[in-house]
Amino acid sequence: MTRMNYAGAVVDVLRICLREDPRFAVMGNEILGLGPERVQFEALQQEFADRIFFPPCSEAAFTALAAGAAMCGQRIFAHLGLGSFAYPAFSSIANEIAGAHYASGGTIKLPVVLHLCHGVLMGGASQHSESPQAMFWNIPGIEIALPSSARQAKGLIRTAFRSDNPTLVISHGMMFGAEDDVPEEDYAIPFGVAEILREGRDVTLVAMSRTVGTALTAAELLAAEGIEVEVIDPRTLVPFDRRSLFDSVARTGRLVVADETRLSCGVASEIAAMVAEEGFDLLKAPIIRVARPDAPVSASPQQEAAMVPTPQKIAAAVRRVMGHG
Amino acid sequence: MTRMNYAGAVVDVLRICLREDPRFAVMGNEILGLGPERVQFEALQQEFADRIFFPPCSEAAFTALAAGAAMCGQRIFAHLGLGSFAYPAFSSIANEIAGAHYASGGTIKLPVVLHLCHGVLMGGASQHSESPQAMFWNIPGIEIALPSSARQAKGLIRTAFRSDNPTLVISHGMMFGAEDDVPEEDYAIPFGVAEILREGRDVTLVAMSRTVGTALTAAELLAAEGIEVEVIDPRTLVPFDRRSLFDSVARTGRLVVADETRLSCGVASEIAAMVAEEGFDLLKAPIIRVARPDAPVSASPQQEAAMVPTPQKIAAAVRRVMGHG
Amino acid sequence: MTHSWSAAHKTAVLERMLLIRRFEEGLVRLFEQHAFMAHYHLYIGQEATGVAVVEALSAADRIATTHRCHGHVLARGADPGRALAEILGRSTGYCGGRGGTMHLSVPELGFIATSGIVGGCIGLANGAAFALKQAAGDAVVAAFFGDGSLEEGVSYESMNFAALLSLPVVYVCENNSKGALGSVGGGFPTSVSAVKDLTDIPRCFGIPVETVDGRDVEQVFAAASRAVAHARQRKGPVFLHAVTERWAGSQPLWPELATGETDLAMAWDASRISGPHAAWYGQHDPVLLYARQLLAAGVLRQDELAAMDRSVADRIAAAGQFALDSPLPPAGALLDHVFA
Amino acid sequence: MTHSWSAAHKTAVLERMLLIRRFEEGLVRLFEQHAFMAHYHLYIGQEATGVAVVEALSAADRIATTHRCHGHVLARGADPGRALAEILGRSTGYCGGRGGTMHLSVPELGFIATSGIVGGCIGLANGAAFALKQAAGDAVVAAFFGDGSLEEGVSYESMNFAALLSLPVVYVCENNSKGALGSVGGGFPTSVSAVKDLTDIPRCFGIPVETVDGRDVEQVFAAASRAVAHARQRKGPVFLHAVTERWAGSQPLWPELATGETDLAMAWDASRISGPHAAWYGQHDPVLLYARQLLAAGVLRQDELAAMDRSVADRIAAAGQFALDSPLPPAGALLDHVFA
Ligand SMILES: Cc1ncc(C[n+]2csc(CCOP(=O)(O)OP(=O)(O)O)c2C)c(N)n1
Ligand SMILES: Cc1ncc(C[n+]2csc(CCOP(=O)(O)OP(=O)(O)O)c2C)c(N)n1
Ligand SMILES: [Mg+2]
Ligand SMILES: [Mg+2]
Repeated sequence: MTRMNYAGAVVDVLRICLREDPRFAVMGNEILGLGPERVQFEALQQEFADRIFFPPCSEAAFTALAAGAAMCGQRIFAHLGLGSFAYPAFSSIANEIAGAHYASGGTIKLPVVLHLCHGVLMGGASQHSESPQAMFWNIPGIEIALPSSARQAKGLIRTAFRSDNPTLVISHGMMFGAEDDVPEEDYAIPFGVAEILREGRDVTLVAMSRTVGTALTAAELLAAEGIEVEVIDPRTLVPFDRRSLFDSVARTGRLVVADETRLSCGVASEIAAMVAEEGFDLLKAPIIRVARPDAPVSASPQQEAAMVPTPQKIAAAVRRVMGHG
Repeated sequence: MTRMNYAGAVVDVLRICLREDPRFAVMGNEILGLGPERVQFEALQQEFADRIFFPPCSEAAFTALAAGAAMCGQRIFAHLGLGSFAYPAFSSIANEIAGAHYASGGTIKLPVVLHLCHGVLMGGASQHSESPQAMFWNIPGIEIALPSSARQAKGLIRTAFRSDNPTLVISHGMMFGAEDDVPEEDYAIPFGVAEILREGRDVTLVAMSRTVGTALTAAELLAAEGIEVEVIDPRTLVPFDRRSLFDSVARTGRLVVADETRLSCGVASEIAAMVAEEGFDLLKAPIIRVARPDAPVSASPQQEAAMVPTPQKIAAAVRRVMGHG
Repeated sequence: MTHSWSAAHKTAVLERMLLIRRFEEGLVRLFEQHAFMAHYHLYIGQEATGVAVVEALSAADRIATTHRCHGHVLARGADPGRALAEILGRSTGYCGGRGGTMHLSVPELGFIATSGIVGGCIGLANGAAFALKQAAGDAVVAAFFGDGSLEEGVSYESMNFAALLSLPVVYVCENNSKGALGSVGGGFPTSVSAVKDLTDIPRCFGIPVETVDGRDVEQVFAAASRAVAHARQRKGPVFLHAVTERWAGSQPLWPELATGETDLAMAWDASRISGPHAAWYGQHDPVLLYARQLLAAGVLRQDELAAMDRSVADRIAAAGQFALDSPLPPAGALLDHVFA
Repeated sequence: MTHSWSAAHKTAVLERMLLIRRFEEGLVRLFEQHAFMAHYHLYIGQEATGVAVVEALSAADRIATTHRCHGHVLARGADPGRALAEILGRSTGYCGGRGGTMHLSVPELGFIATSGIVGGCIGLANGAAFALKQAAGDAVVAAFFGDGSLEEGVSYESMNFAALLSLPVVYVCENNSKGALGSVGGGFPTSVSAVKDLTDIPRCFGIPVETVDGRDVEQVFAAASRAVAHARQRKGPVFLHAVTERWAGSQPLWPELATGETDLAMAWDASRISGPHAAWYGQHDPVLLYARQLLAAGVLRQDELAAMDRSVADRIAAAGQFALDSPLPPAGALLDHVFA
């Protein structure tokens, strides 16, 4: 184990992949965000100058390029930038990448790794604060991983690199500095396996990405009140570990989902709908979503801060389901 | 009342708007789809040749153009084509249109009317069968209407034309020939008001767009078995008529949502999540979603047919919730 | 880059062009019989371009194509039966029936995914070229697309990126919009561009260009060979602009056999040419043009040509029967191949 | 299109350029004081372009701009206090604090929505031009964007469409990438283009172009006046390519006052110019260049210039105080303005 920040873990795993596969290439600008950790990327730039590409500001074209290369067996880690910058590439993703394997009757493989940064940043306002993962969950054919720590980033990107499918790895733009104990050796975290970060008998609390930390803080607050929350991080949306979710709800009978995507048709909605459909009999209380309100993000700090799930909001939701049934 | 098909109703309301506002313009190719009804558009072409524009195959640019015109008070009905063709324009919609009013602190208005065709077509395969409305519901700032009949098309497009907000009107690509009794006079159907198409005490069945017809057929099947289904058509996703939905669930205690968007993070998920959150105590049974499976659409007819909600699938879901609780 | 095809090779080239023609004509009939329902696009009128460009490629080269893909796949030697089966959604089709007309693709023949999104294949082709460049060897990519693709922004982005990375890709712009009606005329939407000469677009990125008569298979082959050589020598992308007259049957939104089933006798008997499509038969139809050329040069005799046509017709008839006899993949296999 | 500015007007133009400079310098200080947190972009080095183009516009004309918008808004006469308040997210800001640095926009001065998406404003500007063309009058649109916008496909699509519709839009490409590091150098990503001369791009759509020295306010004004006249006469779009040297403070991802707070005395005292940024002070800084020109021409005296600078500094100080004293909009008003 080494103490390492999220940016370092990304560099670490990209280095492993670049060393392993001499054709593996990395493409994108500001792969480690705009914060001070961005300079950690320089280590890769030095070691693999010929396999690091800074594309033009042409998201649609370089995403398609990465996809086409994958069709010919060359894997590229393509960083699209922020969620909003994935929108100009939306056709490349939804039209070209997602369905290619299917439409070819399984004859074409497309093992591209797409990466983007999501989330409310500091002053990102309406065009630099997107969390588009729910939209991508609505597009079948792409595996989606949302690391919530440096350790997960290393292990999940490693799995993405090995997958035969297109994968989308989504980092929170404010997490690159978050430190964690990360195994030094090479390891992979399987897709479709949730991580239970805290056990608890009263309420199942699902969270991903940066919101996992928020959820754990909420769980501490609630523990002090005698409420034991079980915090589950699905780690990947596609494939989704339904089993772990349903097992937990079977134990607790209560579900709160905290997530930074927007409320309507967001990630929390899908998880709630899944349980309302297949786990209804397990439930003692309503399923509460703590999500981003259905509004663009304001550039003003108080309004911006009110967009994201906080320990207080999550705790309030948990108390609400505890008062029920 | 006149008997009129959906295409005719679209022509009718566009004519009213074009006559009313001498600056109103219509832009797009194949506005009435690829079926035989497409020729009905020629009437407009003749009367308003100077205000009908056939743009280049540049969805991003002409969507942005329509938005910019709206910012200067000129309203355009911009037809993007199929759902898949809206993807190249995704940045224009999600980045430029949705948040502009908000980011300007309410100083800029953007009354553009976007139109697209969704749904599984005949042989549309993986790139011509999209139903992207759930993704758009995840983007705040755009009103979304989904007419389920010629009458609704006329009334909802009229309201879109009068709205101060960007609106997205989504027609099912296979509905242009569907006939209905349509009032001859000018009328508007308010956004955010659901229509109850059939009353019933046992199960609330929510459906939109082309699936309304399917739901009504299912309701007939079920009535023969003694199950009385209440069929509700929200007509607009944004704003959403929560009141009518909750009132109905309060009466029936059971909810099935049938919709052609895909299961994960789809329209049905959001409606289910809403009720699992705010209407939990009303529920006697799980909420079942009858949606499009999480797969691209196959070009092969049997597989294609299996993608859409059918009366049989809906009836099976209703029976399942009836057997419960 | 000189080339000289032997007489036998010329005959084989013509036969391939004719195969495409008869395949497409047969497809219209299958559509009329409701053997499939999809919106589809025919390669009639462009046979010379596809066949010539594919002739200029090697086995290791890759190909990207669009909604108008049938001819490219057949030019590369695909089995007409499996191609028709694919269009009819049968499980014997190249993509197990899942791709259909829009996504007909034969990976074993070097095709990457076929995209029905205008402009979609250009970026994918860049990626294939990127992969080929990083790998050893001298393989190249040919990307076929219509003039309409140059209205989509991603095409410009992609040309810029290919020029920057000096990718071994040959862009083959099949400009079939000469005389096309477009939406304004109630026809298929095509070419709405302010650019007077489409080659100005690649030129502005420093990409070498060549315009050829897309109806003339030997002319296209010569130019395509130069283009492929350029890319093979790792000198970067090239843009080939092949201009054809729009075939009347592709004017409307849904294809029609406007010019009838091709009467090959028009190649040797000018008196059969008349009516509203006389100019097509006489000057624009690439199959008739090449047939006439080979007859005039003595490469082929009239009876040999007629025999070739009968054999092609038999192949297409058998292919159609094969497709119709093939099973549809079951609804239950719907979720197969969503993921690898 | 001849122009001749009076001495008073020249002085006013210089004052506006100086106002932008001091505004941006003040903004760096506010950022250093944590008065706002957003990633932001300064207009330093491009003052001549923005001021000159805006000078060429009339009140009824519309303007579209990008992430690098501060200078355009001030050039058009926006109040520095309300502009700073917007950047600081205060409710007295032009957008009530919701837009911030990326979306600073002043509809009452003719701005349409400001987009922080590269390439985003070009399509919107087309729309404004479309609306102005359909309406009576002769108003035009000026769209300001960076050279990087020409890497986004939507820009190409938009130029094509504007040319087709003959829209009254003046595209002002502010090419500040001369000498820029870009991502490869660890700096702000900018200009990754295979196009040698960016004006080749609009040219290929048949759009008239002109390249000007973006540091020279009178030269830009002359060219902008010609361009605006062209659009006003409804002759279609025009492309103005204004080239400036990249300011050292905009090289890194986050702006820095690399050249310090501008010492205006360098306009009359060359001995003050030295160090790593000597070329900037001497040849590239548009404010110093114009100040020198007006001093040399006797339009202004040294003491007048110094007095102007003090008055500008006072305005900016007051503006900063106004912004800092203004309230933040409350979290409770979060859902206001999602819909009109
Ligand atoms: C992004 C997108 N927009 C619109 C369409 C609908 N469409 C299908 S083919 C076509 C015309 C394409 O013209 P061109 O590229 O010249 O090809 P051609 O059919 O003439 O061979 C259009 C607009 C599409 N498939 N994709
Ligand atoms: C679609 C999109 N991709 C990426 C970015 C990130 N980005 C912000 S500014 C910028 C560079 C723009 O260069 P240019 O247009 O020349 O403007 P400059 O900053 O040099 O004035 C980039 C890539 C963005 N804002 N939008
Ligand atoms: Mg064409
Ligand atoms: Mg620049």
